[in-house]
Amino acid sequence: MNAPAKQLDADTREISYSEAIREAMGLALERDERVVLMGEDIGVYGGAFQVTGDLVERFGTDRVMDTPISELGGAGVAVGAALTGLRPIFEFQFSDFAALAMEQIVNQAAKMRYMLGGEASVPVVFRMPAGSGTGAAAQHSQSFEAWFGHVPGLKVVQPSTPEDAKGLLLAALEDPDPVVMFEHKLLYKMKGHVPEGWYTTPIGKAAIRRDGKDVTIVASAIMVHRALAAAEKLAEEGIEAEVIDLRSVRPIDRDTIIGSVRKTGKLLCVYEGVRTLGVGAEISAMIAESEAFDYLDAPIQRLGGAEAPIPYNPDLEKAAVPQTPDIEVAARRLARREV
Amino acid sequence: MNAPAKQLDADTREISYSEAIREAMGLALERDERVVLMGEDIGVYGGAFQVTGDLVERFGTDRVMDTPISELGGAGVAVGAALTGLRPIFEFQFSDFAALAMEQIVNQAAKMRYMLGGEASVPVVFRMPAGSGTGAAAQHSQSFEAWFGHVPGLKVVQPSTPEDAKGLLLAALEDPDPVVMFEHKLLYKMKGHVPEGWYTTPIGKAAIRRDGKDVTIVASAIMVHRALAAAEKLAEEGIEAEVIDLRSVRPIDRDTIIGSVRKTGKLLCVYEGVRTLGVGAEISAMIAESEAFDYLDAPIQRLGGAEAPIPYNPDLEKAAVPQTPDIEVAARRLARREV
Amino acid sequence: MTDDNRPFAIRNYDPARLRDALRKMYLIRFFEEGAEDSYMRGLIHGTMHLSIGQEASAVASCMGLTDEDKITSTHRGHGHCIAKGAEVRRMFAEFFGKEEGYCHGRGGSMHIADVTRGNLGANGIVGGGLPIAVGAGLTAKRLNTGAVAICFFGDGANNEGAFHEALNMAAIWKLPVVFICENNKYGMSTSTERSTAVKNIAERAVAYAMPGHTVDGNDFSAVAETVEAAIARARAGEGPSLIENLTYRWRGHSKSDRNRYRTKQEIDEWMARDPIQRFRAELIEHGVLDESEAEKVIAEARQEVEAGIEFAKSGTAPRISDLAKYVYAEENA
Amino acid sequence: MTDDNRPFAIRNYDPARLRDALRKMYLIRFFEEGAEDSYMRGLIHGTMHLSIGQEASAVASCMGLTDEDKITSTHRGHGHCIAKGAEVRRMFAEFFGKEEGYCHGRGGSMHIADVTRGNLGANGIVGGGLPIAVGAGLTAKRLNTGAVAICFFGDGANNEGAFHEALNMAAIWKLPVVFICENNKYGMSTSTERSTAVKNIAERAVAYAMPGHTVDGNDFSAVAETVEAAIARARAGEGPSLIENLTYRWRGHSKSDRNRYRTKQEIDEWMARDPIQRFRAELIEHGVLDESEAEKVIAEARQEVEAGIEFAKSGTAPRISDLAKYVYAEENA
Ligand SMILES: Cc1ncc(C[n+]2csc(CCOP(=O)(O)OP(=O)(O)O)c2C)c(N)n1
Ligand SMILES: Cc1ncc(C[n+]2csc(CCOP(=O)(O)OP(=O)(O)O)c2C)c(N)n1
Ligand SMILES: [Mg+2]
Ligand SMILES: [Mg+2]
Repeated sequence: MNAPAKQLDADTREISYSEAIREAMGLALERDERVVLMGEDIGVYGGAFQVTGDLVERFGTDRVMDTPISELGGAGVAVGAALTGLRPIFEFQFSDFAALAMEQIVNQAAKMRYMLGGEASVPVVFRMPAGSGTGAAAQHSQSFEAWFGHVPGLKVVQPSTPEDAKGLLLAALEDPDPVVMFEHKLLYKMKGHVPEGWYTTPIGKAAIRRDGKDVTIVASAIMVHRALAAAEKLAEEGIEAEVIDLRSVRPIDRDTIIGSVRKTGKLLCVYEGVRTLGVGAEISAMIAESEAFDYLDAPIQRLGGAEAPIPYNPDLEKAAVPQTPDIEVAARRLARREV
Repeated sequence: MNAPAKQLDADTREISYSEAIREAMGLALERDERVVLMGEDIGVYGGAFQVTGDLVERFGTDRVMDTPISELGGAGVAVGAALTGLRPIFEFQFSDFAALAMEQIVNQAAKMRYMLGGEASVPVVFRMPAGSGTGAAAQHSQSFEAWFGHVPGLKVVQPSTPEDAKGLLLAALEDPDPVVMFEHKLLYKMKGHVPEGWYTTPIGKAAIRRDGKDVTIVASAIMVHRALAAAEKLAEEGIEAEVIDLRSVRPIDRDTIIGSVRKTGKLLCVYEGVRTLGVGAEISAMIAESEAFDYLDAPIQRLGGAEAPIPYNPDLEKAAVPQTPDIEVAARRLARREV
Repeated sequence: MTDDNRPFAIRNYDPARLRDALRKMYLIRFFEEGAEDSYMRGLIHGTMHLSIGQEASAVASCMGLTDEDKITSTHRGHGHCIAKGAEVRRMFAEFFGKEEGYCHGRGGSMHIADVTRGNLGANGIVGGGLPIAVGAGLTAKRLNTGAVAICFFGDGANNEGAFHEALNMAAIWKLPVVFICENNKYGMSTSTERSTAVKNIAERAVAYAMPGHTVDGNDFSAVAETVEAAIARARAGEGPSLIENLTYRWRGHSKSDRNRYRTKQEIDEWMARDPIQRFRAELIEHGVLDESEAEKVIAEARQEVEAGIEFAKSGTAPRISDLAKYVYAEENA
Repeated sequence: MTDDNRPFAIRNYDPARLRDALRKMYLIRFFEEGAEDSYMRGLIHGTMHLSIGQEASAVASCMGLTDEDKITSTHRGHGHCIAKGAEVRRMFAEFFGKEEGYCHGRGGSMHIADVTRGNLGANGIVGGGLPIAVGAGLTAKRLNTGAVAICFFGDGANNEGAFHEALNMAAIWKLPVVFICENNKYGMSTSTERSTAVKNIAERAVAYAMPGHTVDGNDFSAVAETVEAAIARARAGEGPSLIENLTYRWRGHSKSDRNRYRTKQEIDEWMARDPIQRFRAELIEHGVLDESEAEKVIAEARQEVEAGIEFAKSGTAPRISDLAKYVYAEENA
């Protein structure tokens, strides 16, 4: 993967995940006239989650375009624009609505370079606010990253910190191929240190967020934070969990995960998407067929979303996806080989 | 799962996979006036793959309805009809075009019962001609079963024989919930013994197609036949492969697979969909976290589709999905613990 | 009756039905105010989309329907639900996430439904209900039930591909569907002038060779008359119609709206055209009821809403162990 | 020139261009006959959709385009590809699955493209090219390139939601796009009477407040005149148009068609309206060329097709180890 190295000398400040994304888009709009933002209510409304915010005031409605409520067509316009020279960033208001645009993302954007034998390039970025926890029920709370991770031709990233949100979005923009970025709605307000200026976070590299020797927890998006909280609890009992932030669903950073499992011998995958055929299935399978298999001294475990649509009732909603105590219990049992 | 038992006393004849599906639809149209078939060119044309054939002549255009080329709307009409009392069977001309209808299948049909707290039922069947091998290139050759397998509220079946094609379609029709049936295009002309009359094949049960003690091969759709051919070759060398026909992607028949792995200690998953996040990922993960883990004496192996769109060139196309020799090689290496 | 100059509703409905229509309009208003208030107090979570200001469109459109007829509704669907005969207490219970709710607490505002009364449900997907309504029309036609389906959708939804596909199919198959676009000028923040190539959504009926009508959606009689005619047409086997009710939502799009896309003046102008006041005045003018009877209707509606909130508060929380109940029929029990 | 009664093409294009247009029409015809023949001989696999009978629509529509202008094409896209300037030998090489093909053997008939000449590609998804063309129009407008995009699609595609969404967006943003519906009466087996609520697809232009024109798609001049005007309009910043070229495919839908939905009589009638013969006669009538010159054009075209097949036969098969090449830019090399 062709992502440039991260510049480490930049100044950092504390800003939120959504501000970090906005900052990345602002830098891109400033630097490259080919960059346009498209999406529903990203202009004067500032985006359903206020991610685009004031960008329309800074760059005008020609660069920050409110689309009609036409997800398939809108995504397709972005694909056609990318194919012919623009660098569109297309925001789905909720990732659930990408179900309307799978044809353009999967049948067109992902395959265009290949079908045309390398003669075309579709440098488009699709931004996907995803995940549950907002009380918005079954059609506004899904986590579809596994669908896109199954599609060759796409890259799929899932930042868990403001720094990565900015760095991965800029990497996505520099990438000549279509990139789908999953943003967790509950992370938008989370603050963190973010370097100033233009930098990129390489697509396809996981990050070790916490070192540990007893059990490896691979988590994505908001689950990284829940895993870290669980790890703190476990540390009190002397169990040291290594927490890996997946960051990229396609490609998956095999080496980092294998390296960790070699050390710990135990793997727990934590993800919000539906458990069956979710991201953890791939991680588990990847490790089970790798050289790390010999180092495993307990069955690989998965904690994923329930086999149910996301319910409206808040207690049910919480129960439908892994929470910190669930991770704690699962990691403890695994570390103690009670599985 | 609530599927009635199979009737074994029926007479059987040799008919093709597509004839078996047509027979099932004909029986359903005869027996239940609520059954309607919908799809593009399923009437006078007989369907792109001649599956509906002469049904329009027998049942008329009110029961066998040509839809406009409107996959999203067409699927949605089927959902609305199912919700209000019909029993529609909706044919996508190619499963690739279901990418246009994910919203109705996944956001509506799959979730309706749940979102409405059990007060609604959407007994619709979506038929999906899928798979590569016809020279139709990237947009007409995909295997999306993993996408649907990831969606609670759906059931997903994938018959590999004429008998199951008929039995699973009738089971799908009797099911009060939405069922997605993947039909492999290369199987349509395959002949096999098919019982007469109405019978159902239970949804959610795998079938052991060949007994063996050395290695378990779980395969789906056309891969079942390739796996059986590979197993014959291996038998010549004294390697006895057990071949399991997955049949149902959601739910997956955990018990049958675990039972076999306990016996053989080795598991190879063979599927046509893209390897990453394909059906084999789930099977592998399911076994790796199950009690069968302790019986594994080699890493679980997967053979899936290449990480590329399906190419047009026929030799590349063949290379893009597992073929009999690939299965043979992989199973042999696994049986000999060379992995 | 042809030279009777009184409004359509007065001419066509008996006083009891007119009174009930007024009651339903108040019920919608008070229900939504009650829901809003409960939300502010933290009793309801998530989000909701209020239809305050659009009550005539919902109630008048449903005047010609029986429980056998179906409607599909939208994210802004409380009004449709009440118009189609739902009990507000079970709606509140739903909003409070309780088992007594219409969806047993699994759906909330965006999926409120009452299938037994023919309301197939609100929908979180803009345009999601359009093909579903066509499917309901198909069932009616195939099984000869004589039912019609009314499909509510917003001006924003008219730019979804589903709109095009649904209207075309309803037209070619002559299905008994009435498409009702509640044009409140905005899809979220985006005005129809910015989103839609035509001025009036009803102009698009031409593309489906069906009748198209633009009506004052705050005029109960105008809506009832136009929709009743379309229903009659549908029941007679003559196919679908597209009706556009021009109306306005007084509140923001949802709970997160900072209202930066409309002027106070515009909002005030529309608030002055309150459809409930107007209908009430009409009823009084034509002697259907008097001030004190109107006050009684109001009091009844208020009381029903208050009782509904109490009912919801004391409802049963779903058991966590029932998380996967209702995913499949097997798990319904 | 206003009282010049000669057909538009004769008036507006010099003889060299007219001759080239005729050459391209023959080239399409012979290319497709050659491809069909190669398919029958087992040299080409998969399926293909022949546009024989529709050549005027492809060539006349592209008369006003430069290499900077874009087109999006369809599954029935060989004609568009040749009209936009592609070499038939590289097209054959593609159909034969060879590295010398436009897509290096990865795409085949359904993805034939020539991006350097502005052909963004055929498309296996009906309606798939519609929003993509709008995207090309957006690029032209944003980067002020002066280019236009022509979007070819079939009558069947007009019922896809993508049609609706694409035309609406092109209209509201006044993008330089010309939508050309090649109405050959059928989408596969389904006639427009059975699939489409309006008689002529161009009637749907009203729903997007854009001009709509239905023209005889087998009349080169009529098509060229209408499309040139739409292109001029688009270049002038006045926005998109919808043009419907009425035409007919002589062959079945694809290789699997048993032709049970059309009568022999209908096919014969349309074969009598051969657009190539008609254009050729027009050129001769107006003295642009004579019979022997026309025969020379034919001979040239035939020769090019034969040479193309030979070129394709001797092309290079892709290496199996290159299976994943071209999935990502990193693997392009
Ligand atoms: C497919 C889809 N796209 C976007 C949204 C987000 N969204 C919810 S309501 C809404 C505006 C809808 O406008 P309109 O149809 O006019 O209905 P109104 O809210 O005005 O009643 C939007 C964009 C959604 N729920 N579904
Ligand atoms: C989304 C989608 N649906 C269905 C098909 C199958 N299909 C290919 S061509 C075709 C008919 C298209 O008709 P039309 O647009 O009129 O083009 P024509 O073939 O007549 O040139 C169909 C149904 C497809 N390729 N894509
Ligand atoms: Mg609106
Ligand atoms: Mg056609």
